[in-house]
Amino acid sequence: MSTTAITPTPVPFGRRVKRFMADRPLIPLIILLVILVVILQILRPGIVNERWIANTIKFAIPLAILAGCQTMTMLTGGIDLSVGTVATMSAFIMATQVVNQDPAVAFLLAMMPAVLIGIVNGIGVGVFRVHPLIMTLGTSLIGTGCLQVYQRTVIASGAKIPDFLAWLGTGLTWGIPNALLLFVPLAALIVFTLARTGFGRLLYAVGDNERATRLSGVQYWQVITALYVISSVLAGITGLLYIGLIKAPSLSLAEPLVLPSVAAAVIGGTSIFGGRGGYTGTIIGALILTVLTTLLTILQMPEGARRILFGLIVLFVTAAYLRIVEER
Amino acid sequence: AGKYTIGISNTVQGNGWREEMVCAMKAQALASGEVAKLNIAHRNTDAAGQLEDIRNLISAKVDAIVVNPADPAGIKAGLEEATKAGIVVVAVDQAVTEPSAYIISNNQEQYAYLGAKWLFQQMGGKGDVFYMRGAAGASADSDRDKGFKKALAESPDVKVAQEVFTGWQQDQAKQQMLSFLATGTPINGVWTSGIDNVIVDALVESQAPLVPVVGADNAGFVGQLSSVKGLVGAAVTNPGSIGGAGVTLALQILDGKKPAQQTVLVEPQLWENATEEGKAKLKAAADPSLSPEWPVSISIPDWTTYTKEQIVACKGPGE
Amino acid sequence: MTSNPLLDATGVAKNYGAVAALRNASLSVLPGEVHALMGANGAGKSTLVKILTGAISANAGRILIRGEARDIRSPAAARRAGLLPVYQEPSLIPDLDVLSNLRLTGTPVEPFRAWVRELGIPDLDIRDTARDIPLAVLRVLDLARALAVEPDVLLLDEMTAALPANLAEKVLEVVRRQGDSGRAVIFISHRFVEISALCDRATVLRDGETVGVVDIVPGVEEKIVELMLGTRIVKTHVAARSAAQKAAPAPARPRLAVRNLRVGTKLNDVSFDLADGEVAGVVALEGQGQDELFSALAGSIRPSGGTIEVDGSPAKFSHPIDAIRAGIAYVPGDRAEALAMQRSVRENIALPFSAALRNWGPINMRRERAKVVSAIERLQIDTRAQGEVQRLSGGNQQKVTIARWIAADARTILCFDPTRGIDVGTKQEIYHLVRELAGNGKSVLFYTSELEEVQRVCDRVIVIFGGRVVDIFPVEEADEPALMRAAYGLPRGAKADIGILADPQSPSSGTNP
Amino acid sequence: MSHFLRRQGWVSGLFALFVALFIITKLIQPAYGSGDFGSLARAVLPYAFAVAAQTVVVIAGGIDLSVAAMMALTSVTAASMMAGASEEYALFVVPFVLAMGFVLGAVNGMLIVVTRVPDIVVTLATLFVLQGAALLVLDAPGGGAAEWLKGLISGTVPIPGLPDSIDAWLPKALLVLIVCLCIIWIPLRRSRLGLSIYAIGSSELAAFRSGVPVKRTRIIAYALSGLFAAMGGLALTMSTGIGAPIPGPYLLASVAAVVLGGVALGGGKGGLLGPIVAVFVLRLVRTDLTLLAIDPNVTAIIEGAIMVAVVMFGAFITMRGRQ
Ligand SMILES: Nc1ncnc2c1ncn2[C@@H]1O[C@H](COP(=O)(O)OP(=O)(O)OP(=O)(O)O)[C@@H](O)[C@H]1O
Ligand SMILES: Nc1ncnc2c1ncn2[C@@H]1O[C@H](COP(=O)(O)OP(=O)(O)OP(=O)(O)O)[C@@H](O)[C@H]1O
Ligand SMILES: [Mg+2]
Ligand SMILES: [Mg+2]
Repeated sequence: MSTTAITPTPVPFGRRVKRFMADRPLIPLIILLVILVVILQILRPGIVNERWIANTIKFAIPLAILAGCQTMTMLTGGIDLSVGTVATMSAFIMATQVVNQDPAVAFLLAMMPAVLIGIVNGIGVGVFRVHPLIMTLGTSLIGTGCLQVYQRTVIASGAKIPDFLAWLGTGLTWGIPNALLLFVPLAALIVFTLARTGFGRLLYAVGDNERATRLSGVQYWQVITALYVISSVLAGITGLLYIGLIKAPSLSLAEPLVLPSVAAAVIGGTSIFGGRGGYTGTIIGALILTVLTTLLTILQMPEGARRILFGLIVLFVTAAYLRIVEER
Repeated sequence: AGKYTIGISNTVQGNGWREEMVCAMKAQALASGEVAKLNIAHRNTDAAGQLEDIRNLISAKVDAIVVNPADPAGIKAGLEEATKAGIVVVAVDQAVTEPSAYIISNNQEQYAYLGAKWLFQQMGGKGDVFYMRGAAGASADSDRDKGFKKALAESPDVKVAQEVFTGWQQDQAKQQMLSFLATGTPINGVWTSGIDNVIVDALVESQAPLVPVVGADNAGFVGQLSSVKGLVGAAVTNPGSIGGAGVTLALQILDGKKPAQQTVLVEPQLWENATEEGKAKLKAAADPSLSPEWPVSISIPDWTTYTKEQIVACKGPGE
Repeated sequence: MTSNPLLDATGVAKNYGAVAALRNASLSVLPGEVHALMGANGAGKSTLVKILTGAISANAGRILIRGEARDIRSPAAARRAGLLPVYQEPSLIPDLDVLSNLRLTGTPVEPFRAWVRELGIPDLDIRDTARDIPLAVLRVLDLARALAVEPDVLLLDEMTAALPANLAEKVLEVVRRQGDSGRAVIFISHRFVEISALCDRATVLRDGETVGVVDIVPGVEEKIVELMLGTRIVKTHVAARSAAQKAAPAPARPRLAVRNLRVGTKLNDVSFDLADGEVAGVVALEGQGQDELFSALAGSIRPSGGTIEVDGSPAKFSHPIDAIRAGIAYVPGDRAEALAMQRSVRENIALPFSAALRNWGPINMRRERAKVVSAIERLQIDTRAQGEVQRLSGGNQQKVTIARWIAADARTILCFDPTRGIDVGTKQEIYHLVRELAGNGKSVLFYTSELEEVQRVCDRVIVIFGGRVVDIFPVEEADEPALMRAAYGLPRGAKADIGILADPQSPSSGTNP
Repeated sequence: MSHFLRRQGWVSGLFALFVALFIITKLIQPAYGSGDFGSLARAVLPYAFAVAAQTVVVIAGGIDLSVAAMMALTSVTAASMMAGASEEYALFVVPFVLAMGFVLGAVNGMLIVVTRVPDIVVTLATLFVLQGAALLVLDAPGGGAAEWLKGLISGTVPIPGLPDSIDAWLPKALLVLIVCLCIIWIPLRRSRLGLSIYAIGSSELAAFRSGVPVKRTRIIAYALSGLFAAMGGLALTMSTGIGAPIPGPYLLASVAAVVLGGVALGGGKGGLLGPIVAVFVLRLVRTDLTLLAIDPNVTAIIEGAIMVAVVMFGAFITMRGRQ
């Protein structure tokens, strides 16, 4: 119990810094990224070179796009666990169809399941109000099953990675990954959509208070269906980019990216409960996770210890970030 | 036409090797003409889940069960129950501890030893090797580790520069390779646990020196061994068609022809591209029409009788 | 009085980042006293209650209970110290039934039942899930739950705001008796009638500071208003609507014609017209079907019978968007139902613009800004905390819900108790606004739980009882006793004793030293 | 009231579905008998515990992604402790492992409470940590289990006074499941603690204002989840006789069964019975698919479709009910 003078005392420096960062939530994230890179450089002097940066960006991009799907769905209070399956499907279909088909036709075929799964997800969540976690989990199971059936019909056809995708996925131009040609406009589009379009507004509003949006004339199912279709299409595009990067189609190609994509969005400051967040943070979140993976690979320690460290760092980063941003 | 019902239990789905194994089982069942129906439980699960599948197969009253065990010891109880119920049990790919079961298996320890020994020879018995294992905690991975360590002990001047678990995932392996290359640490060879073609891709893309690479006989890698200029490497066979052999063994036992021993080991072969002789083997084995994740050794002489068309069609009896 | 204060708080301050909710609040409550806590919207009343009961922690201040310094860190601790609040928002667990809610808080069941009956709800099933219980009843249950444990200090935050007159009246009776037994009540309300009928003293807050403590004596209202508002507003009561402002004679075709409307079992047969330039009041006791009426007109629920005509052509609403397209906007009574709390004032006001598919594309930020700013200015919304609507005070939040439809230029606005829990100053602004809208040719349907508002805002009053229209008055005849009678379903002209609200001029019970 | 009826209705509907499936099973395989039912019970065991673990936290308004990893860690711990040890030693191992699950679960809860990071993220992080720890305990499947422990879930219980033909339908595994769940769940459900768990799931603010110690309750909910997960881990060791450090498919299965069982993701609603019946349904579906010798690639499609269809059906009913 204390009685404090009400006169405004000068704000201490530490608080000022905190408040400064709270208003610009990207800054602490960038600082963290830099710290991780510095640690890496100390552990393996010389590793941070042009080639390493290019590699890191190449692997961070597919993760960042999938994390974009999560960011948008999380804004509405949802989650899209089917992105891994969708990306895998479009990649696999592209690689197998391009053997006998015109690339454009193969592309259309590859995007078809993405659109379909998006629509089914959207209708399930938007019309039938199935929980997004369950809905997208279910469609991803169904998608995986379909892919396995499909796979058997094309064993004999073999697979081929179209040159264009390989160029996009792995190529460098003046040391800069070509994948940025796809990613930069895409990211700009997502950021713009979220901040400056009616649709973006609705995503935030729906996630914040669905009843309020309804009373304002918003038709929930339209927003949600559009959202999940967009998310699926993005995932499909990611699959194509990813197959260009990995160059080996398999039935579980993009599956390992699903949980990290959720983690990237959360580390980037998007609330899993909806209504709060943005895409720029997510991009940095994806970079942080990619650098972290490298860091842990470089460390010579048993696999078990590495996983423990990964979990602890993800937790610590998210907690520290929340502390900084929620200081108000 | 056939008279038997055969149950199949497998616990890894969506991986080229296992898909080939299941297709080989189907093709062999069809080719033998003795099987009326296959009852396949094929999904991603653990030993407890495999116990469930095996017990379901017992409920389905199959005549024999061919199983790729999730764990040698973990499904003992289920296999014992199956034998008690008069069902012939054949384990493929890995051994099981249940004594009543028959085993026809690729020799995983030998698989690793053979490849590692050749690799260390190529490296001149010294230098640093990048050791890319499979999934931490998987029993095939720990068997292979034994073989690798044995070869390592025989070449005391070879050092492991870095040991990683790829989780048998292509993207992870590629990222690990690229990260490692970016550190600039010199290496003299790469041993991979069957995640091979992406490693060659990574070496080529990053314009790093092409060091010798040992992988498995996956179609993609076998193709690379002939086509990538300057690549020295070897593919160690690890045929998924062992599944077909398992069906054959089960049928023999059902027909009353028991093998002399409970365990039949299929020894791996090594195809390298350092010698003309090896190149010829590779050329003969290469099959660009197969999915790159499929092992090219789609049949095992003496054990399988199906044609390539049959295994590629992947159809069992009655389909 | 000689006794020491039961509760004594001094120098309480609370900051939310840059916003100071409380600067220097003090409050001293004597045993046996009903003490009013008054202040304009956003003055910090709720914040003070939350601090006193441990729901949030103060940045500074000293709290004495019976002369002893106590550090109250949680509602549970407050309960042990004998302080029991009824917050502005209901705090029963929505998914538990009433009985479980009682067990959870360790409330004895029998006294609770007795209080519930006493408070005018004879037929409560304590196996009902809280979520299924109407808001007004929930508030009463909250109160009964607090009463059942016989607290030393009862803190009631706008207890009566969401209550219909009949329940409010019971609450007032019960609260007044609490003072008699030596306990104290802190009573927050924006209704002077209640304050003068009930309270002994009042502490007035302005901008987070205690600006005065006054005894409640007849005529003290003027002084309280002056304290509450400072120099913010001229100290006059709302002038009655001038004859000049009255609506022009109704045109031949009504804007909205409702015929034999039915919704489920709640709304049985409602017919009325609403003309352009008219404000029609709706008066009803709690749960007489007014919620259903508004929801049906707003397109939120589908009517089970009857017709709605808009501008002479029949309309069927299956989603609020249909009503909005027909120019009918709905301002719900519960602000939490209308606002995206984490979004900015601007986004909340502009929300309806983005709803239609064709407006999903890029937003013209300049045009939007102009619209939003003009709406904000028109309603004088305090935008210091505009980054997130949840940081605004209740009154300002309410203004945002209306501003949205002013910006969207809706032709007909359905206002459901828009002044619930709003201070006098803001109330007047809203009255003026509504009249102004009518003057511009808009039509307004205006449900209110405060009968005196009818005189100030409406041209006509529709009284609903048991899901039917019992009467439609011109405003001249709609004095409070007449409305009250009609609301109870009594025929026009009948005499009945309907409690203290019928006669707000009766002397207040508290005589002060 | 209507809500209460709706929930019980959902559980009875599920139960009817189970009975219908059982009859279908009998039709497919007329020889399906008590022994096969015992197999079903044993297959259900680890899933049931996983689902119980998930149910507690979901009711408390959270989610636990670390359930499967917790099972793996407790399983390898038990298996490595019992490897080569005496039969009596297992008497010590079982309570030790259960306590370990409880404590680790509590740590999960504390991390959520202290860091204020959303539960889904915290448990995602602990998923990796627990997996890592499991790998440090055993880097490959192995270990052992006491014989009496394995015997605990095989065979049936002879109940005096009951004819053998009925005894045969009471597999030990089922009894173990019922006993373990009831010992914890029934007293919990009736206690103030249980109410508090529902309360914080339903509305954290309202619970806090009702005097519920929100943080403590949340920690206890996660601790109970850890305890159930440890039971699941022990069940794995009991049925396989080993411990495996790579988690099985229990995480997604638990979330699916929780939702199928009528527990709302979001908290405050539902009970334990529904999810357990849902697990039985899901396992029996798999049995039927095997008995029918359905193409294994199609089974994934069928399982996914069932999940989506049942949940959509539930959503459809609630929508109808609302109108
Ligand atoms: N959680 C919060 N974050 C930021 N500001 C807040 C928060 N809660 C309240 N405030 C601010 O504190 C001030 C006082 O709010 P409070 O709710 O106490 O007002 P009040 O007197 O109860 O008003 P009303 O009569 O409208 O209920 C307001 O300016 C409000 O914007
Ligand atoms: N986001 C917004 N915020 C505020 N006002 C807006 C917004 N968008 C449009 N308006 C205004 O609302 C009114 C109606 O908007 P609306 O977009 O329907 O315009 P419109 O004239 O019908 O244009 P169009 O037919 O080209 O879509 C216009 O006066 C416009 O200036
Ligand atoms: Mg208030
Ligand atoms: Mg307020």
